[in-house]
Amino acid sequence: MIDIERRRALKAGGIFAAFAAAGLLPAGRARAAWNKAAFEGKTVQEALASIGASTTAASDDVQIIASDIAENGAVVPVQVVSRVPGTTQIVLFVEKNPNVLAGIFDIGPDVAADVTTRIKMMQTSNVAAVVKADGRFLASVKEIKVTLGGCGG
Amino acid sequence: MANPMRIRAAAKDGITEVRVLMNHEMETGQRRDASGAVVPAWFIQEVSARLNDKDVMSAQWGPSIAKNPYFAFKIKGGKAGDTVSVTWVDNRGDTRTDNAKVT
Amino acid sequence: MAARTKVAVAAAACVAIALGFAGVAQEKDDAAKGIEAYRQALKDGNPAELFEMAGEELWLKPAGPRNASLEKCDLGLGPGVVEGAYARLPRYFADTDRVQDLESRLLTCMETLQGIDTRAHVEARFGTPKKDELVALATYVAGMSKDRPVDVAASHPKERAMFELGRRMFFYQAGPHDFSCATCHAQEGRRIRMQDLPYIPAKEGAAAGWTSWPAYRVSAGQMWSMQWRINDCFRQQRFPEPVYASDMTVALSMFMAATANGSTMATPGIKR
Amino acid sequence: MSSIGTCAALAAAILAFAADARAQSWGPGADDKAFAEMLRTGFRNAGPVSVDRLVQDDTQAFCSDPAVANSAAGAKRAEQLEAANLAAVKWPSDGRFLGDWRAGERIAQSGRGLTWTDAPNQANGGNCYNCHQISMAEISHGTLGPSLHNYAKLKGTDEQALRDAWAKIWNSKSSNACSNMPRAGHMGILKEKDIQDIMALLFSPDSPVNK
Repeated sequence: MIDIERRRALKAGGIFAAFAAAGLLPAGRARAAWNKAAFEGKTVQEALASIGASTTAASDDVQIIASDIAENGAVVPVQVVSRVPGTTQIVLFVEKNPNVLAGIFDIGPDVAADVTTRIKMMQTSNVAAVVKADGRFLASVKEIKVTLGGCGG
Repeated sequence: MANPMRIRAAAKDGITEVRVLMNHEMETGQRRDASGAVVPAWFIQEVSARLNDKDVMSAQWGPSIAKNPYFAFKIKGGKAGDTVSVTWVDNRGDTRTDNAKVT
Repeated sequence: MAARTKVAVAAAACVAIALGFAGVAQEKDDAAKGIEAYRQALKDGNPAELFEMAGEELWLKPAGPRNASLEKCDLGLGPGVVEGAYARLPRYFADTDRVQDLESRLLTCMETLQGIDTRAHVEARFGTPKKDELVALATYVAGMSKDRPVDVAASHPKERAMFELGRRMFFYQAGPHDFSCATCHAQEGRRIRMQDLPYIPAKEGAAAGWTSWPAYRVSAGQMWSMQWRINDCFRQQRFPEPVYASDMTVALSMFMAATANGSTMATPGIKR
Repeated sequence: MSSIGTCAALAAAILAFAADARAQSWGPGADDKAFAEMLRTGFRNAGPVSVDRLVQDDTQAFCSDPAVANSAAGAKRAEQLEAANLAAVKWPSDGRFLGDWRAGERIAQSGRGLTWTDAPNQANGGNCYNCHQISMAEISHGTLGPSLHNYAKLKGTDEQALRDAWAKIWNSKSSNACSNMPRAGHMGILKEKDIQDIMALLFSPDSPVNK
């Protein structure tokens, strides 16, 4: 079920080398390396600047689907759906986390602009989704409350 | 070595819905252990997915993604019998690839 | 350019915050509804599945001095029968002349089939490798009873005695806080903080507890077996620590399982 | 500590309790001897917590069998236990019932202390929000106990109201033998000052409880 050979190759040569060698990455579409500056951003604007977002505008076409309250901040389910035509990227922020950027999802032509994951939240905070489409950045914000747990807390 | 992922992929009406559970600590680097020492950051940084070896999805993650990450997305196209494969790479350079047949 | 970004995001944030402060009277209902939505969102994609996979691997892997797997382990339905076995535990086993829950029985199989001295497994703290093995195995076995009816009638005299001991234990108060299991689990429709407390002396509540463990605890990102659940209840009760797989723990499980008899297994679960 | 000595003491304590109680509601196989043996093999010392904690006092023993506690004979026994618990209440040594409500709120929020994973020097919490609604600002509250919101408005702030609340917090069994509430002062969970602070949380006009 798991391709042992491929995994060895990955471990030995690094993922990009391996895929390039195996012809798995389309030429000219080798992905950017992990955006260290953006992930180390302490504020939303710092992180946005690091992904090249100069301005953002609020949009109803960007939707954050999440419960208003999280029973536990360690695991908070969040779905982001973009109805903005030409969406190429979905970026998820948690305003009050020590590092605000949670994830960057590249939306190629073969996937829907609809991703679901689970994030950690240190405390009650705004969660922001920023969508890149045709060079524009559109945003939506939702507050999610984090409650204290039972017994010892 | 990293433990396997659980991948489910189901095709319906021309869309393949993929749901992935990954085995990973996703340690933030902010936490302290019982002795007060900082537990070093250890988290998945890059995730990519392929449908029959065609690259369809990639993502970059920070330590704010929850432990034992869950990731769901929708591929345009795909049919029963196709193969979805998912790869992650963490900040230590460890990596894991698993495959699943589309149902 | 950063300044303009800030304004836009801040403006959007203000809208969200303003909405968040809607009427205090609404707050309580909204909180309960919000938590319910949260729980629903978690159900799709339970990381417990990762532990089921790990448990199956352990079940099949030769280990111990005899280099044997657990595939011939008799969980009550005959050697090697895993499917449906958890829904019929705890039960009396003639070979050990004991009533055993799943985890106690797993220890027996590790001893008899693999030749492992399980004292270290019993002693080990939860969250350490030896206990992790047992929890993964329990998760795998319990998952193989998902959607099956609980079939624990406690009809054998030793099973009946275990049930009675468990019921008596459930009401046993001690420690600096005067807590018993009943302190939290013998009133209907109550909660601790935001967590609903099952009313264990009746079928519905016993089922809510019994049929949903082992469960993935999102708070710690840990998989907990029923033994771990019971262990941590006693910790919070300010009791001394339960001995793993002891008759006391089996008795409480028998009390819950038999009270939940006929309800449907929902293992493995996912909890806050 | 000798574990054999502890176990013997434990078994003796349990059997003594059994001799005191009648009309037990436990079926065959759960007699006192079997139950004592189950307790002996069922628990171990961990961290700062020893198996000595399994030894019950009169109140705990009485309340551990609901069939007895709820019987007609039980009602009389409950009154005796309430009187004994009330007599054991220690009143504030400086005569002050009310401390600092902000400190009280912190104690009410905390559920820490006295478990086998707590450090022995861990300050004990009051566990109050686990069971009670108190300040409306805290939405994560339990419902095992009644809401304490508007406590002073509902109960008044006269001497009797203060004494009643003090007695309830110090020793909840002083007015209800089998109350689910811990005996915070009596069992040494909270100190006198902690209880003064919690009292202020309930009674102070500045406290969010009364807003």
